[in-house]
Amino acid sequence: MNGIRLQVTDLRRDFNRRPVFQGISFALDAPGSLAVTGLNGAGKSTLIKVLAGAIGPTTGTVAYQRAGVPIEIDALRHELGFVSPYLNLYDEFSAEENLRLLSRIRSGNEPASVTIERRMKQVNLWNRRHDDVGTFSSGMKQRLKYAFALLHEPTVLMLDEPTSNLDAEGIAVVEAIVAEQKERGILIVATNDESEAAWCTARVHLSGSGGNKR
Amino acid sequence: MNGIRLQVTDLRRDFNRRPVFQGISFALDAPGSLAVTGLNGAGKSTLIKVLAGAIGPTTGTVAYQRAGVPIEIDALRHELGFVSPYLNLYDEFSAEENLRLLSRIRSGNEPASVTIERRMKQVNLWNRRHDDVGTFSSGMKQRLKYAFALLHEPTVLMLDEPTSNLDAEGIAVVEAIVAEQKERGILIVATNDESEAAWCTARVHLSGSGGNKR
Amino acid sequence: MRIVKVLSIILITFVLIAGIAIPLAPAPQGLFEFPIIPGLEDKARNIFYHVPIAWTTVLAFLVSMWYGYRYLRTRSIDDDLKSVSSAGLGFMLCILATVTGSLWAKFNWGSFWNWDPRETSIFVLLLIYGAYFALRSALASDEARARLSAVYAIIAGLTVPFFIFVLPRMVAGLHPGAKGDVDGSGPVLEFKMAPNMRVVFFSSLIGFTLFYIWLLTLRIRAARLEHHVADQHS
Amino acid sequence: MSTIARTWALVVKDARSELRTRYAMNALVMFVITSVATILFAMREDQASPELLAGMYWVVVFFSSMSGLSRIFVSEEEKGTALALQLIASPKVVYVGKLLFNCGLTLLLTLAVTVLYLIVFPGFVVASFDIFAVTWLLGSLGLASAATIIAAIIARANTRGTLYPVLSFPVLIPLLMTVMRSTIRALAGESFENAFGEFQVLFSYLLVMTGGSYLLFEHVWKD
Amino acid sequence: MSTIARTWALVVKDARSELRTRYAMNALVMFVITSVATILFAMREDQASPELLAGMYWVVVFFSSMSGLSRIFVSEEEKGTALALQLIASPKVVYVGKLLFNCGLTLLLTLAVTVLYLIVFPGFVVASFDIFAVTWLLGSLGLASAATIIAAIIARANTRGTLYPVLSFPVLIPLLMTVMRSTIRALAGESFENAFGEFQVLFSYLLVMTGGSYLLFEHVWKD
Ligand code: HEM
Ligand SMILES: Nc1ncnc2c1ncn2[C@@H]1O[C@H](COP(=O)(O)OP(=O)(O)OP(=O)(O)O)[C@@H](O)[C@H]1O
Ligand SMILES: Nc1ncnc2c1ncn2[C@@H]1O[C@H](COP(=O)(O)OP(=O)(O)OP(=O)(O)O)[C@@H](O)[C@H]1O
Ligand SMILES: [Mg+2]
Ligand SMILES: [Mg+2]
Repeated sequence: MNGIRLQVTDLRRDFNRRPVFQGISFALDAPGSLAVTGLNGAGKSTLIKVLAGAIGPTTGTVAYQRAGVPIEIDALRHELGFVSPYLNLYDEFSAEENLRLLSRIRSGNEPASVTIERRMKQVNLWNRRHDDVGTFSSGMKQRLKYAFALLHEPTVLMLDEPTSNLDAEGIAVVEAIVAEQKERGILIVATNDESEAAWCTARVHLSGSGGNKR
Repeated sequence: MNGIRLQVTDLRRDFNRRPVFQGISFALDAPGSLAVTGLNGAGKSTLIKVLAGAIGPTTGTVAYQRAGVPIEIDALRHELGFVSPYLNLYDEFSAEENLRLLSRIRSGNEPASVTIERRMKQVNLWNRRHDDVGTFSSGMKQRLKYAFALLHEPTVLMLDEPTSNLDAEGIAVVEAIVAEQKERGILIVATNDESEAAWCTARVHLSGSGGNKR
Repeated sequence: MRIVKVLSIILITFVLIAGIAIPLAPAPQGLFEFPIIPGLEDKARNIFYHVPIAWTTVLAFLVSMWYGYRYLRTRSIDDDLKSVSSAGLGFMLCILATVTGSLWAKFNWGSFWNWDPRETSIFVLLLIYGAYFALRSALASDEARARLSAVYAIIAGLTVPFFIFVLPRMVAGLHPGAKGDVDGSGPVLEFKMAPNMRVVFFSSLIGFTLFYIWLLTLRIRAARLEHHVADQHS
Repeated sequence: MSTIARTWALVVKDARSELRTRYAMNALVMFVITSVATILFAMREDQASPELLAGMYWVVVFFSSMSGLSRIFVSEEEKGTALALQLIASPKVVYVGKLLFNCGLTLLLTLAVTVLYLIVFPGFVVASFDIFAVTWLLGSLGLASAATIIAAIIARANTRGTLYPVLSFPVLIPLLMTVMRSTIRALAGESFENAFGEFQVLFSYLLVMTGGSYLLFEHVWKD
Repeated sequence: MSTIARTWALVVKDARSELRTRYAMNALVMFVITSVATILFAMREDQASPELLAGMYWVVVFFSSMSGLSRIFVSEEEKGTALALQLIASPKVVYVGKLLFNCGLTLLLTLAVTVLYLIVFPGFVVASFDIFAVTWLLGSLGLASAATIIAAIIARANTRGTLYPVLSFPVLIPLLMTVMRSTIRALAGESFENAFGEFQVLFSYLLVMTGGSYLLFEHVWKD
């Protein structure tokens, strides 16, 4: 079954020997959702990157398991979707090429064309699919990241500042995606916005020393 | 007096021989405010960059004048503040160094230390002023841009996606800035968010072909 | 345009035939014999091709530069089309001039390449064109491509006078008119040409120039159409 | 199987990115021409010795590769796409993919330089073809291997500049020295056996460099 | 007055950024050391002629410049700080500031190469110090001037690393040729007057290049 579980134990991450956060422990079962909140500089982005395995923790562990069996980091890549303003796709490729090439790197083969079409229509980029991403506006790039993150139907979806750059219609698309993901697997949202945090049932609040207050 | 006036006539900007927008004309007197709205990819950022003189229009003119006397582009730099997610400051300098160095490049001398202190406290970065901007979180960077944009008390303030990356406290700071600027000079806001657009009295809506719909 | 086309074809055909068919004679009689130029002999015929082509190359480059400059003033993308069309033709002519010159040099001066100042300058011109096209293809948006390549063409053009005026005076060369040329024979007009050779020579010059103009208009029209088509597809 | 397919997909991605509308090729070709022209230019009157030609040959390769090969990671970092790659591919896949791409690029590059040298320098006559071929192969691969890990390190390091010379210079010098010596042998027409010493050095260099990089890459790649 | 202060502030900013990251310096040092070492190695047995030494001197300078001098605009573009600079400074200030910085960097670079050459090559003896000093000054400034505008152009392009030498070499040839000739004169110990012709060329090159760039820069800098 889908029952993926994320178990975080006593997590800590330092930058320049100062902890950004420490002593973070929680467990999250699918279906389920978690909001990461805190002031600017509290460490939300750092935490979500550690959870995604993009950067390592200083101490502590992040473990994913399904029915008690741990999921290897290499297998996790097939289960994970990630969207954030600082995640960039390739400017020199068209939107569709980006999806195709990156899927091949992830899994060795391309997704079905219907899947690509469905996702690109979902984020309203189908008509611009042959244009280079470098010529996209900020909101169009953000939309494409959603298409990319959802292409392989991830069981774990992580969103950092999910609605930034998006217009009202884009936000509605994201809300639909969020609603679906919450039912289907794990959703983690790092946000500054209380209404976005309210999408989620659980919450980790990073109070720490609150970045800019230090 | 402060009576700066922005006059835009039949503005058009192309990318790859396709117009992003065309036939834009309006006038805006201080004190006054203008919202630029439209879907993702409609050309809001392009328009605001043209208004700021950072990129040239393909045809049409952007003219600033005070009491009927045109303001040269070189003089305009001293009157203009600009904040947006795609405007970057120097990662290798500390927050305070950035403000000092950039002010010197703009006007030949540094602002008074009290001015710097006031602005940095306003955006709540005073305690982090000696840290390199490269280590800042996205919200902290955005805050620093406000300090930078306001340092020389600009008569024209342009904000593209003003609250992106900011937490609730940061948004409150921005709202105070906006309220003050509207009384004092010209405020131009490009945004996807209806509530931000509502800050302004006038509005330019870019419907065009709507970027991602083309 | 029709006149240009017809005239250039007539002139070049005339030059091709006359330049190759007219026999050489030690003491030329009348219009239908060329004098023998000592040291050049039969190889002198290449002057009808090599030199006009080299001139047209320079012309094409100047035209390209001029339209680049115009683009910077008007920002009308049509000027960029003209500029790049002329540059493309110039590049082809430049290769032709180098090849004809190089072959000539092999049989006249003994090796394909000698770093004579003129050879150096045409080599530089080749490099400039190569760089120009490499730059263009490395720029993503049409406007940036037009702008930056225009600036580059002008900057590169600024160095060309050094090759034409300064370099030949400083470095001994093999071309006529170079420093240390015993006969001191200057530009091509005094280049030991009989009057009938001059007729062929100038026919060739005009012919190649018209040929260039004809091709240029063709290319510009083609480029316009291409972009028109591209516009409609998007 | 799937790992191979994924690695290959990465190579394809990089190759397509490089070849996109053929501008990378244009620039690289022009670069090689430019560097050879510069040398030609500096040595105009002299008839260069084989030692000098061999030296210059590898200097040109070294310079071109420095500007070309190091891009492979630096560009991911600059474009901010490294995060996407980290999320979708394992470090091993990334390393091997990038290495393969760099190997291909270097082989093409050295081939182009060789052809150009043969045309342009009358003194550059490959008398021992076998020595030259092996040197070309091992030298290019060794260079690619060293350049790949160095590129990865400089791309990740915060103080990119500081590490660059410190790392690449000592790492590449033994390779360059050996490869020059063996090219001189090839130009001098020595017999194949004479160059065995150099080949051994090149081969072990390649092995050590690639093996070490493979094991260490993960630490370089992940923050 | 204020314009001078502003321009100087830009130079200070770049210098401080350079001191902080040492990107250009390190790249320059590496290129210089590597190329001199390679030349040294390649010529071990030969006693190089003054012509060759003069040629190689400027080739080393040219190649080193590509990694250092082009950074000045490329780094603004890569860090995304070009927009901030566009908003606060006029194109003239930006151009002159960057030019001054590059001039300083090039003078340092050529100085370093000179010292290294004097130490390393016994055949490199500057007999006419006055010719050499003027050549050094005018040559460095001319190089910096050409490098600055080319750097501004390539900052907007995709394949910057390889494009810099490709674009700058043809533009620099008149400078390189002249500077090589006048260096040969300096090594040969000719009298100062003999090199007047070269100095004129160098001086007019510097004027033409700087003037042209100054006028055209705005088009490069502003989209
Ligand atoms: C690789 C070989 C050669 C190259 C690249 C070359 C290139 C050139 C160039 C670039 C020009 C100048 C055109 C202009 O400024 O408009 C030129 C002119 C000329 N070339 Fe050559 N050339 C070569 C060999 C020769 C040879 C072997 C001869 C005859 C012996 C020759 C005779 C001339 C003459 C007579 C002119 C016109 C000179 C003048 O306008 O003063 N060239 N060549
Ligand atoms: N450098 C460029 N080259 C080519 N096309 C561009 C470039 N910059 C923008 N465009 C195109 O111009 C259009 C408008 O872009 P712009 O960034 O102004 O949109 P926007 O209204 O700010 O959108 P968003 O709400 O997503 O920020 C888009 O269709 C985009 O593809
Ligand atoms: N690469 C880095 N080097 C040093 N310090 C860093 C680095 N990245 C982040 N930090 C520090 O870690 C803290 C948390 O940063 P992070 O980006 O995680 O904050 P955030 O909660 O996402 O803030 P925001 O709401 O502004 O996005 C900040 O104080 C920041 O200065
Ligand atoms: Mg964040
Ligand atoms: Mg925008």
